[in-house]
Amino acid sequence: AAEKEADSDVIKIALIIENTIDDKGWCQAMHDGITLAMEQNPGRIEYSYSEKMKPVDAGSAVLQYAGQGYDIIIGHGAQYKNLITEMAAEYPDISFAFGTSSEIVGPNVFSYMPESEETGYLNGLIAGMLTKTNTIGLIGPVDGGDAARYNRGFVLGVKAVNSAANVMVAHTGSFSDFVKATEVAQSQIRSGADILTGSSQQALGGLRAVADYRDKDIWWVGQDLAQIGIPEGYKVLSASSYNYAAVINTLVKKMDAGIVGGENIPMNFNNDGFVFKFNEATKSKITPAIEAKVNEALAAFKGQAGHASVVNWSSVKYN
Amino acid sequence: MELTTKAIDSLRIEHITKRFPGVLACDDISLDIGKGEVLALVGENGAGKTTLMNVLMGLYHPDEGRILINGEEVNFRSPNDAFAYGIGMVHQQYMLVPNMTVLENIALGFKQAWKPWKLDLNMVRDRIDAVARQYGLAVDPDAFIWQLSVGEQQRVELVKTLCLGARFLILDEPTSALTPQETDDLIALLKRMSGELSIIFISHKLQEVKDLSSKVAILRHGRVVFQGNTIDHSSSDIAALMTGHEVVLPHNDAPACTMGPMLQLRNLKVRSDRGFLALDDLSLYICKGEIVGLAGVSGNGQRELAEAINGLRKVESGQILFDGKDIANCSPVQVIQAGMGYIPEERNTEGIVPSFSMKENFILKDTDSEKYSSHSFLKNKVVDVEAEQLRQQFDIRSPNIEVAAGSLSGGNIQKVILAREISRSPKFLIAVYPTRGLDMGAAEFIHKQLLQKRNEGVGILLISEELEEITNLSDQVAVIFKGKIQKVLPSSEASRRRLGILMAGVKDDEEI
Amino acid sequence: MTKRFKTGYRIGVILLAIIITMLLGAVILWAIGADVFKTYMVILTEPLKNKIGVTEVLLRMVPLTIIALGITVAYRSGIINIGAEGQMAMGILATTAIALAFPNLPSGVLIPFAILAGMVGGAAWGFIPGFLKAKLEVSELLSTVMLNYIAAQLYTFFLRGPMLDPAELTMGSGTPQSMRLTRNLDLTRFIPGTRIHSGLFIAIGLAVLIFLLLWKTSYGYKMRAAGASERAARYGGINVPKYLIIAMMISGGFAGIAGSIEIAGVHRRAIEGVTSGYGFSGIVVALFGGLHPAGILPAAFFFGLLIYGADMTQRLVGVPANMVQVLQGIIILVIVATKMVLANPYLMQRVESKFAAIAAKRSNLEVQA
Amino acid sequence: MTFIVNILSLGIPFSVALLIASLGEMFNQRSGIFNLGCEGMMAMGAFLGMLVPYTIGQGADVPGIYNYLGLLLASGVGALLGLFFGLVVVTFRAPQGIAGIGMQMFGVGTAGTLFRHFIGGTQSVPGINTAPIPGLSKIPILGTLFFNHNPMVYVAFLFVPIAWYILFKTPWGLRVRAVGTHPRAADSIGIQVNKVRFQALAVGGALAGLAGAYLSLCQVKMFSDEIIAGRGFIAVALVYFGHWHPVKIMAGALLFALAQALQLAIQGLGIDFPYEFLVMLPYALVIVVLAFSRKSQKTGPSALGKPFNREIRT
Ligand SMILES: Nc1ncnc2c1ncn2[C@@H]1O[C@H](COP(=O)(O)OP(=O)(O)OP(=O)(O)O)[C@@H](O)[C@H]1O
Ligand SMILES: Nc1ncnc2c1ncn2[C@@H]1O[C@H](COP(=O)(O)OP(=O)(O)OP(=O)(O)O)[C@@H](O)[C@H]1O
Ligand SMILES: [Mg+2]
Ligand SMILES: [Mg+2]
Repeated sequence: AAEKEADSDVIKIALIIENTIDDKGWCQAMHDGITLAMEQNPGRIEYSYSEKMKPVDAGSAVLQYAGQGYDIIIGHGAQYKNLITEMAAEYPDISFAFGTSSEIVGPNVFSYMPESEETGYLNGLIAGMLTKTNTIGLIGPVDGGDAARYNRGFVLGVKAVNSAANVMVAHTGSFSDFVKATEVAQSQIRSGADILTGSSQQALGGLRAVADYRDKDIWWVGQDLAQIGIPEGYKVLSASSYNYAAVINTLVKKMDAGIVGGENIPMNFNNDGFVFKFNEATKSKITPAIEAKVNEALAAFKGQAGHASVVNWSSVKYN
Repeated sequence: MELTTKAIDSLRIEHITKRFPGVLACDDISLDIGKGEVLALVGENGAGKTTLMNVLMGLYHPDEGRILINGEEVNFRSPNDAFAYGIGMVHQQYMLVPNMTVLENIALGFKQAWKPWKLDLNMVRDRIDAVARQYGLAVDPDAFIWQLSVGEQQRVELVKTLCLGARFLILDEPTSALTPQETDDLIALLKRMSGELSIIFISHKLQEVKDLSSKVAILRHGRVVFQGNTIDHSSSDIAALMTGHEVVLPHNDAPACTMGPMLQLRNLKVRSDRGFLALDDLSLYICKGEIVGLAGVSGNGQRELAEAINGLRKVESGQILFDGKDIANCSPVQVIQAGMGYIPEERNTEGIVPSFSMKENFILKDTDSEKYSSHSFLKNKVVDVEAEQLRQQFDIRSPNIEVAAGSLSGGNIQKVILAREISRSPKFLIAVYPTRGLDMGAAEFIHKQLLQKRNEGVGILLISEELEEITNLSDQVAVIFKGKIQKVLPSSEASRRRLGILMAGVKDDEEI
Repeated sequence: MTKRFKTGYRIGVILLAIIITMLLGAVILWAIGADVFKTYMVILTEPLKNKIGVTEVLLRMVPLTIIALGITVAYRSGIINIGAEGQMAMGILATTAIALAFPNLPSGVLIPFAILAGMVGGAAWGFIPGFLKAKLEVSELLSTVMLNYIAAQLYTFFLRGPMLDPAELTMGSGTPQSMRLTRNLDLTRFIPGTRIHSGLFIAIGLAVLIFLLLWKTSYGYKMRAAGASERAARYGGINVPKYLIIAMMISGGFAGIAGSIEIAGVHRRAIEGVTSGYGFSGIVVALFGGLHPAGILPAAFFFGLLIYGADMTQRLVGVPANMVQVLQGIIILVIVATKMVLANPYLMQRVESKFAAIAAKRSNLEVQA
Repeated sequence: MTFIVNILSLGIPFSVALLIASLGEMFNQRSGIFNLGCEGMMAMGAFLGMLVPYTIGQGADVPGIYNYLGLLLASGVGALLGLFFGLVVVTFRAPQGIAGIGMQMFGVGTAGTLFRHFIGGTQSVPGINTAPIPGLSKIPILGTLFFNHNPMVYVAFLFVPIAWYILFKTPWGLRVRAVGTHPRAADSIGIQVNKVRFQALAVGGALAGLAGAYLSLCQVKMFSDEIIAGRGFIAVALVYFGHWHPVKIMAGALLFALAQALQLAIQGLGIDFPYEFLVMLPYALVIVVLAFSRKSQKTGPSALGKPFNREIRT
């Protein structure tokens, strides 16, 4: 206990992720968020991560981190819910966090919940207004988790501005098989889709397929800001990102304030959990009308506390 | 087109020793063969004959000793080196790729036809033609190996060896699976060839050795125990030298049986793997305490007959009355339980489970019997005791009952099968080629066992190509031809000549 | 062959194998600039340094053992089961279904019932390739690979649909997973502070069971005979197709049990990724263990160690997570090769005679001198 | 009509990676080696294939050349991996199934490790683009179907008759078939069984590497360490589907890929039906077709999986 007192202003964070820290998707977002938070709070945070953690390995990693005096252990994915719940009971002195969920599973567990339907909705508006063929492609990995929320928000966005548009939804059945995502995109483009989107790391495959139509009027709206910066960025109209740094900063603040858990940290535009950007390089494609519509929605998200009046993701059924 | 330039005037093997882990297969062997000579190499199973020949072919590298050709030491690292000197071998187990044609099999070794981007099959075809004409050995180059009978495969092996330019032939038990006719033809052919070629000839059949060879060498336990000129020694001398005791193949001279029929086959129709009628309206009956020898050229339905009776092959029509009950299309286990014993043709792949220990093989058919199991649990102690007893009773040469059956020699494998089948006290026994490839001692033993069973009242259907075996053991001889029984005659009337004619498909009455 | 030579030969081969393993891994580790020696030390010793490490290894040993036992039954019966991943998934689904349907059954009833259900689920999935091979001659290598993918999709379908955790709909985002299953299903964690659970004893019990089945009963005899030589088995009156299907069902059933136990002992709910590649590692364990329960238990422990130890390296030595696979791959390749070299008397004899020749030459020289 | 044309014209490129890898595996298996490590070799091929254009190819005068160098490197290293596998299973006679799994882990892991170290996250390359055949690609329907593909697609389908010719019409093919069916016979006639097996493994490895590079350079022009995602195992399975015959293997690869294109098209129709059942369609279809085509596998290499040594009798 004396030791802990000595370095009390350093918070040791451990992250457990199913993919890698550079997967240009779900896991990278959290990793980037933590590293950004480290820059923002110099000297305050110590950080270690474990990649490619299957459920059973995640448990071992938690045990190991717990033994090494980590202060917060984050299981980045709802699949770690049970593990975190159990371990939190086992190690009441350590804080835990997991998401996506708003469930409170213990006094020393934070949960965080990206309300990704908001980002999907914005992209949906763009797609709905921009499509010429009235056919839009949506590449889903598995219909669950963060992707399910994003995708449904997207469908709502399209429908809000263009009831005639048809959103072709297809799932690859895998979060990481971007070869299949490419195949999905190719199939959708052949069937007339001219705006496509998709979520999780497999989505890159979709973008890659779109990028092959360099001189055609076929575009991508992305779920990750990183997509704007890559060579295929010339096909990306807009993207949003999670601002996990905000989550980490919140965690740090709460810890400082002696709150060790039992709270949910939602992520939305309202609390700056999301960032949305148009791609400057392709800005010419975005008409003022589109921009206005997007800004209107964005303002609504930011202004109101309850975004549910705008997007009720669970109302969307596509299969 | 001639492939080899040098003729082999003399070949000397000096002090060859070859060890395998735990086995001294060849022990300081020296032999020599001159031009135009035929050396017969005889010896019991496992004496080291095949090993020695494999050394000669460059397949094995000897641990000690050397080989001299025309007085010069040679060092063969692979069969290619042996081919280059014009040495060719027909192996004991045929070395033919079953799903390739004859042409392709020969092309495999015929390097002149290997153009960089094309296999010149026409060149191979011409070569086959030339050899076929020169030696009168006709083969169909486009037939697949699996379509050919054993005899035909044998011929292909010979043609292959000759096509590759062999001037010095090694034949490892070439006749063990041939019909009498084929054997006679082969021996005659080899005799003709021996004028221009040297030959090493391995056989367990001393008659052939006498007929063909000019010199004979006897191997025992990897050593040459005798060498001499063939003319100077009688068959029985050689047999005695080989086994260490006088070999007398037993004769069936018990009175004919009087008990009723045990197995009656009525109008059987059965198809072969390739779909044609292998048994075509076949009828035959065998009594209790009687041996009926089924003579015939292999491929005339023998295999299908044995399999059909034992429930391993579908019967299209007809009846198999076994002790009065129809067992046609019963499952193998039903046939076994009805009291049928079966010594199959394929001893290594069918008769035993090679990777199982000897004792496990003894209970192959009886794992559910009360003797060896209770409530599905095997009685391992009983199994051990029984197995040890069988091993001694049947004189199976193996260190213990735990050795894998597949590692035994052919003769001992056959004894394992025989021991199992006989100890199950069957009511009837089907024995297919029971002594093929076995040395005289082993054959003698098996014959004795069969006769003893007969005398105990067991009916036996003995399927064989060896006429001597058939006439020695049978009460009646049936001749099978193209899926039909050509004729059944008492063994006293079954002369070699008469059987040969019947087996060739000529009707008895036509002939006279 | 002298005993001294034999021992020396064995030690030599093993040393050589260790050096080769080190070198192969070193090439990759060197390329990415990691500490080779430390990496290996972590893998092989770190897990054994404390209670948690050892129990985590044992934790992995449980599914590895059970799956490897099943694979052994199939393999011995002449069918190669690479479908354990899928069978395990189906076992998990069945167990989950039971636990969801009867949450109030007492542990003593629910646990056997749920594990039995897992076995049935896996066996049903194993029946398909067994039947396809026995009756329709479809290679099990093809069907099991394909069925793994199909099972994975079925698995998400059920976890996303009928079995989805209600909390995921109200407070989550629909991540495919079931709710926390009833505590009555929990297997006891018998060492406080660790995750090791009573499934370990089930695994050991199953190993004994498989030993008895395969080597002490007539069923096992028939299955082994069918696997060792189909023709001979048929000749011996054994209904080969029947035993092939039974073997495949046992194999699938065991994978199903492994799945059930993982759920009841470790995860407490059905989530994605539970199978963790155990289906493939199980094959390695089975073959590595000589297709015999007595060998499988230590082999499973060793592979548990390997999997867990290699996983620790990313935290302790800082090599990327993929390095786990590299090292496992190398170790498997070298070990199987080494095993064969050690088991090859022909090679040993050749080496010995080489040595003898050298020795003879030397003594000759000495004599001349 | 366009629905069908779309499916067909997509199915063809989708089949290519599987086709190339399966043809490679076919050579392995025809020679008697069961290579479950195909997946690992593909992963290495995919990584190395994109590494060349990604590193030295960037900013070069003729970047296109580097793509082809990438393909070459991928095949070359694939061949080396094949030879390494040969060392383990041919020379040391290790059981092939287990060694194959080891190889798979080694290949996938090494590709991933090196990729993480030298490149970092998922990265794309310009890659090799579709090359419509002038004139022919303009033909309605047929043009889209057959003449508007990536150059490697044409090459892959050209491999089918070439593989057939090599296997059945050249001395080397004859040797490969012989050592895979009856190695003892081949040995007795002076063929160096293990040498031929090494050669076949090199060819198979090269094709597996090429198949991987096709994915990373032609199909998605991207790499991440999970790119192969089990396609190597499917390629192995397709060899069984195709009874070790190039044309039937092609049929299997096409069937699988067309089913994939079909299920995606159906998903796009927006029918209310759980997508999981559509995703599993190609896998199920392959099993069903094989189950109903009931053919005994007589043509198969009977020595498959059995190591050969003259002296050691097994
Ligand atoms: N490859 C081998 N490995 C181990 N031992 C072998 C091998 N080949 C032969 N042997 C052993 O060498 C001895 C001689 O075998 P060989 O095959 O030469 O006998 P053979 O005289 O040809 O017998 P047969 O008349 O039955 O054909 C046998 O005892 C056998 O156990
Ligand atoms: N794997 C093996 N290891 C050791 N010895 C073997 C092995 N396989 C066979 N043998 C031995 O090799 C010898 C010759 O084998 P082979 O198969 O030629 O038997 P055989 O007696 O000639 O049988 P057959 O007469 O049926 O051909 C046998 O004595 C046998 O013990
Ligand atoms: Mg022999
Ligand atoms: Mg013999």
